[in-house]
Amino acid sequence: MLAVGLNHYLILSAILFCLGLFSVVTKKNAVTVLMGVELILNAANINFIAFAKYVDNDLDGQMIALFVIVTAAAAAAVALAIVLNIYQRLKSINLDEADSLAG
Amino acid sequence: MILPILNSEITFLQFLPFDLPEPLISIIFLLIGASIIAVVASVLALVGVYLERKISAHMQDRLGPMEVGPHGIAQTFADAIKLLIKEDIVPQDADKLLHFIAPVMVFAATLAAFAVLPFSKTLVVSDLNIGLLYIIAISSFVVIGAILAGWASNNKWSLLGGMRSAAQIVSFEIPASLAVLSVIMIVGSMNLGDIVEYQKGGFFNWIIFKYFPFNFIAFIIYFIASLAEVNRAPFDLPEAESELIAGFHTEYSGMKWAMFFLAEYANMFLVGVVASTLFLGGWSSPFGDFLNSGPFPVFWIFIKSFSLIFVQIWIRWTLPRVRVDQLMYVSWKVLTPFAFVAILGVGIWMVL
Amino acid sequence: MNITLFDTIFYLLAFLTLGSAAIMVFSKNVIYSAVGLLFTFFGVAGIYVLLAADFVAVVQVLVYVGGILILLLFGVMLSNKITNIEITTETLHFLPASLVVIGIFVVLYRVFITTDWNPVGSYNFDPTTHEIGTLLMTDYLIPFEIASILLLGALIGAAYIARKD
Amino acid sequence: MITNAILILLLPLFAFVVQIFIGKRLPRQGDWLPTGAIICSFLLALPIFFDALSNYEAGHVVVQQSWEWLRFGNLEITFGIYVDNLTSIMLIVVTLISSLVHIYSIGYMQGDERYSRYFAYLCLFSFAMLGLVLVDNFFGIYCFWELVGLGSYLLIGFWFEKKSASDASKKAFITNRVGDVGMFAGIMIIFSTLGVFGFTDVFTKIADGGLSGTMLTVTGILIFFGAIGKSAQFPLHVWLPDAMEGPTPVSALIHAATMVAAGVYMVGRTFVIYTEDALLFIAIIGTITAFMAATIAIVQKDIKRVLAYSTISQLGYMMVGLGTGGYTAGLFHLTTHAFFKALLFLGSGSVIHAVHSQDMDDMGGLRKKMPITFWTFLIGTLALSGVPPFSGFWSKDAILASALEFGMNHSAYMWIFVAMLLSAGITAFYMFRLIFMTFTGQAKDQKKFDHAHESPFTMTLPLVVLAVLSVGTIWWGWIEHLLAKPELATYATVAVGAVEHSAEHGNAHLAHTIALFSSIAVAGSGILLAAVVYHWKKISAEAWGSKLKPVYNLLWNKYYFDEMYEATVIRATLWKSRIFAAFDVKIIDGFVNGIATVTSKFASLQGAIDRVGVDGMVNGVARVVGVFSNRLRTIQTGKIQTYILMALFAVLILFVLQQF
Repeated sequence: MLAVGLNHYLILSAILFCLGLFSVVTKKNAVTVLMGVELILNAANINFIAFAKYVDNDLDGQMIALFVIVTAAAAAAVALAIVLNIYQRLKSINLDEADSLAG
Repeated sequence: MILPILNSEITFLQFLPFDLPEPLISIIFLLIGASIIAVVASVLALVGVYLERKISAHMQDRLGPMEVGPHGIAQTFADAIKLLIKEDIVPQDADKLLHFIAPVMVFAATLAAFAVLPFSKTLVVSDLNIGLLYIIAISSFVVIGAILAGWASNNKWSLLGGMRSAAQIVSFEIPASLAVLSVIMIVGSMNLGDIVEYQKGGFFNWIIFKYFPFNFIAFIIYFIASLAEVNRAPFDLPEAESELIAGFHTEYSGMKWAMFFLAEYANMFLVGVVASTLFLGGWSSPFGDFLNSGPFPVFWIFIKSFSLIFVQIWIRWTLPRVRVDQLMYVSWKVLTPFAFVAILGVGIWMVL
Repeated sequence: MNITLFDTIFYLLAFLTLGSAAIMVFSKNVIYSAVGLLFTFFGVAGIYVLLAADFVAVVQVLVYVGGILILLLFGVMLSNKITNIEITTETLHFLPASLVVIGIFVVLYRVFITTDWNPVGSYNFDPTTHEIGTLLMTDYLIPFEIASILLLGALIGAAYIARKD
Repeated sequence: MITNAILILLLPLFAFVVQIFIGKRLPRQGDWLPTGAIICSFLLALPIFFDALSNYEAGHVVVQQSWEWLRFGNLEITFGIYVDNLTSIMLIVVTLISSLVHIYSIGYMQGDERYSRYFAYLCLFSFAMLGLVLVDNFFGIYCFWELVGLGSYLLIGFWFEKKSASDASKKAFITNRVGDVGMFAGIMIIFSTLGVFGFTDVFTKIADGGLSGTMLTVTGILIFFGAIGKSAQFPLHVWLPDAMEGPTPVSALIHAATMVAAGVYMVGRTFVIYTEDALLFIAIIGTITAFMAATIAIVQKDIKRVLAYSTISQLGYMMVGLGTGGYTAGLFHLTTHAFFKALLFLGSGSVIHAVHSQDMDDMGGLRKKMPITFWTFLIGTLALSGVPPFSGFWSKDAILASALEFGMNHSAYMWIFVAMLLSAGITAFYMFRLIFMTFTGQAKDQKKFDHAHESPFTMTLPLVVLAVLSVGTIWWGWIEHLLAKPELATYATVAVGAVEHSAEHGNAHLAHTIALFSSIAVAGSGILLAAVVYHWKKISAEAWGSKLKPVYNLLWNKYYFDEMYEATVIRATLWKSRIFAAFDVKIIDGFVNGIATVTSKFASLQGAIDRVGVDGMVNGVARVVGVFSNRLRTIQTGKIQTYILMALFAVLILFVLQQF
């Protein structure tokens, strides 16, 4: 166990990122996929803020994180609206059933 | 900030005969603080329950609880004990884990918000510099708790109640936060202690009287919105017994139900304290320096917030419940625009 | 063993974050995933506090827990039969996905470990709120305005898309 | 003072915004709001004016302040207010006349169905004009310049149900645009070479030699193009007479006192950037305009058109004044002309209001019916004709003196003075022709005469005020101080070289004396001739008209300018398009058709080869592709997550390749 430094945060965020990625790729349920996206965004935010603290030494990273949060909120709202729309059409939100583009 | 507390020298556990590692000491310290909050909040909630019973009784020209203790004072404690030892019934098809977590979450969130309330200059658990934002943020846990409770009960009425509750609280958070913004603008800080300091020096320094009538409007908006946020009448749709039996806590009994119940009354007290801190001078005396030291700050904050609780109870036993569409109408088309007007008015006034 | 309080809290928070994230990812029940996500958000907020970003932490709780998570829960509940307690999700190509994701993690790990980030210490724990406010109204004014327009657009767009017609 | 200046600008804007949105619902349809706003602006302008008056050394700046407005990287555009002596006079002129026109309009426009809209437009126009006067840089002046154009467009086309009115508004707008293009180009030259917009910065940089020689001349002339459009100079004057389709108070405000004066003001404001050649160009344009418009005015029958051409002519005078170096004279004439021409327009409006006709053949003998209108109109006419001691005499005399001085120094350009003198005489003639035809003699249309009456108080009050101002209150003395030529030491000395050596030659005094007497003489003779022809009827106008038929026709048709534009610009465009169309039909289509015929022959030949040889091969290829694609399509699952996974896999490979 080392004293906590920049790398700890980076690895934490890497794990979080990979978990989110895994969720995005494997889950059939659209809402779960969205949750995975949120995990990825959180991982990115951790990186931003960690770099802001340890490398950049000012608040720019935090500002970016704030904007990411705001954008994520907007994205979540629109994405859920789309999910509801899909549900109205297909009576299901499983992404593998929304495959009318299949060749 | 949490960190300064953690980093500060914690010496009062040093007298223990055995040596504890430093992190453990801090954690013990935090746990002690948390339990104090829990006890205080529970007691206050019980007092609130007692008040509700007595006030409603007197409003309806009856006596209310009279048997246990003088004037029924110990009735609520007796009820609490009854609830604690009551059998805990969980529906067969319910999601056991979430059914358990939901009331805990609601109660914990309410308690967590207590951590930043200033009861006097020094009597505050964590003097967070963004205390106000913290309270707004932490109260969203209540929403999640309500949704989960409704869903985990596996009951239509519960789920409808939970979702109604969530929609209602989320909607009313907007006017409430906007109303609070004008105070933040005036004081220039989100620290509740700073906000009280700003209003020191008597009655006329209270923010509610500043930039009249804009802050008065903001206060009214905050008060109405907070009524809705704690699901009090006339906005108690999530637990409207004529439609949804008891809303999201229909399937709860015993200890878990008591948690919801206590959380509701603790929440009432919470919004009372916040409203009086933001607009009515908090723990500072209304008479300048007169009676403003020693135990009096605590006295004043309690007087102010219990007055607001009295008004809440009074409203509950006076007004009928609104419809769902009226509820949303009030939030989005009445309170929100007026809150913007108040912010704009205060802002322009400040610039001028 | 020389663990400071700071380190302890970091490891506790990391455990909370990653554990609940794992629950979120590997749970079959969507509602459990949501609860896992809730605690992940909370843990990440704690991490932000450790990184001296108190304001961002509170905003994280406010927006993610108070907004996005509730939206997600609504999304789950509105897109299923309301009486069905078993809202589950299946997984798709589990094995290739695990391999690719683990591969990506290994690469990221290598990058993080081998790069010299040249850290220059860390600033003190002054409250950041005031400074963030100043930055929002000066250097970041244009992004701020654009973000508000984006939010407005998302609000209207979401309401329009989700409407039954 | 800065507060005053800002309030002067913002009050009309505020009134406009309120009026355009809720004017109709206000009591009295809100006419009091713009009127009150503009009167307040006038009152606020007074202190600025007196400040300028009490410190009247040249180059005195009352207010100068600017704020950053826009910033794109290094490019910073400021927006500021600059008030010097010239501005203070313009402020008074604009706000005073605008106030009077507002008051007058309350009577004149009573009962119009878009009464409140009219006041909103009027107010918008006042705002734009005040902005134009107050702003401190070229960019701002261009913005307000366009805003003034918009205001005039809205007001000229105010009665847009009338086709002539909407046509006139479009004509005004488009004609102005032609000049504006030149002005814009000029401003862009300044900005691209000097990198600044502010007047003071530009002047200083030009004085330091940042822009000089031919380029500076070209720039000056280009900027002057803007003034040609706005101030209705030859050859873009055609819009102004047509603009008389707007309500008469509008004509008074826009086409007498303010908008058309904007061009003159702009030339005055940017005076120091004009080189000798540019100034000569201005003077020549001014001379042509002045003479041409004056001659056209002789034969017009429409009372407002006479005044319109007279306005064009007087604007030409101002340009001559500026162009020949008489900075003070030109701007002095701008001030006096604003008052008496507004007076004349409002008087004619009063007449039109009474008779319900603009044709002078319907009038006559109105003196007894409308005494106030007559006397005030007479004062305005005397001022315009240059009869001492009325204000127009002083200013016109100054311009003539300046032109004569210029002629004395450059004898090749003596004709400028002669032409100016002649037009002065013509001016006196046609103005008194107007007076005699309208107010004296017998009524020509008895029905209209019986109907005629004196106008209401709100209409006569402005007339009286303007008449008082036209008499002689504007003395040469202080105006000369206020409008002293820009300090040459601080600005470009090259720019005003032409002006400078007149003083050295010592011709000034002599020129003034000659100009004084000659102008009185021509004015007198013009009046006398008018009296002979139209009052005592000793000479028949009709007889002379038919005797000089070609000349008469030329003048009656305004030198065929509209026809000329029709024949050249418009016709040329249509003609060009027709040629292109013909070219397209005959040559290109023919060519294409020919190729098509040849091609179809070849095609049938190739078709045979194709079917047998090529198709076989192509189908073979297609079949192979089909087989492969049937295998490959299984990748295309339609599941987005599969795609993401593949993409991630690719990313991973790239990462690995890069790392190891």
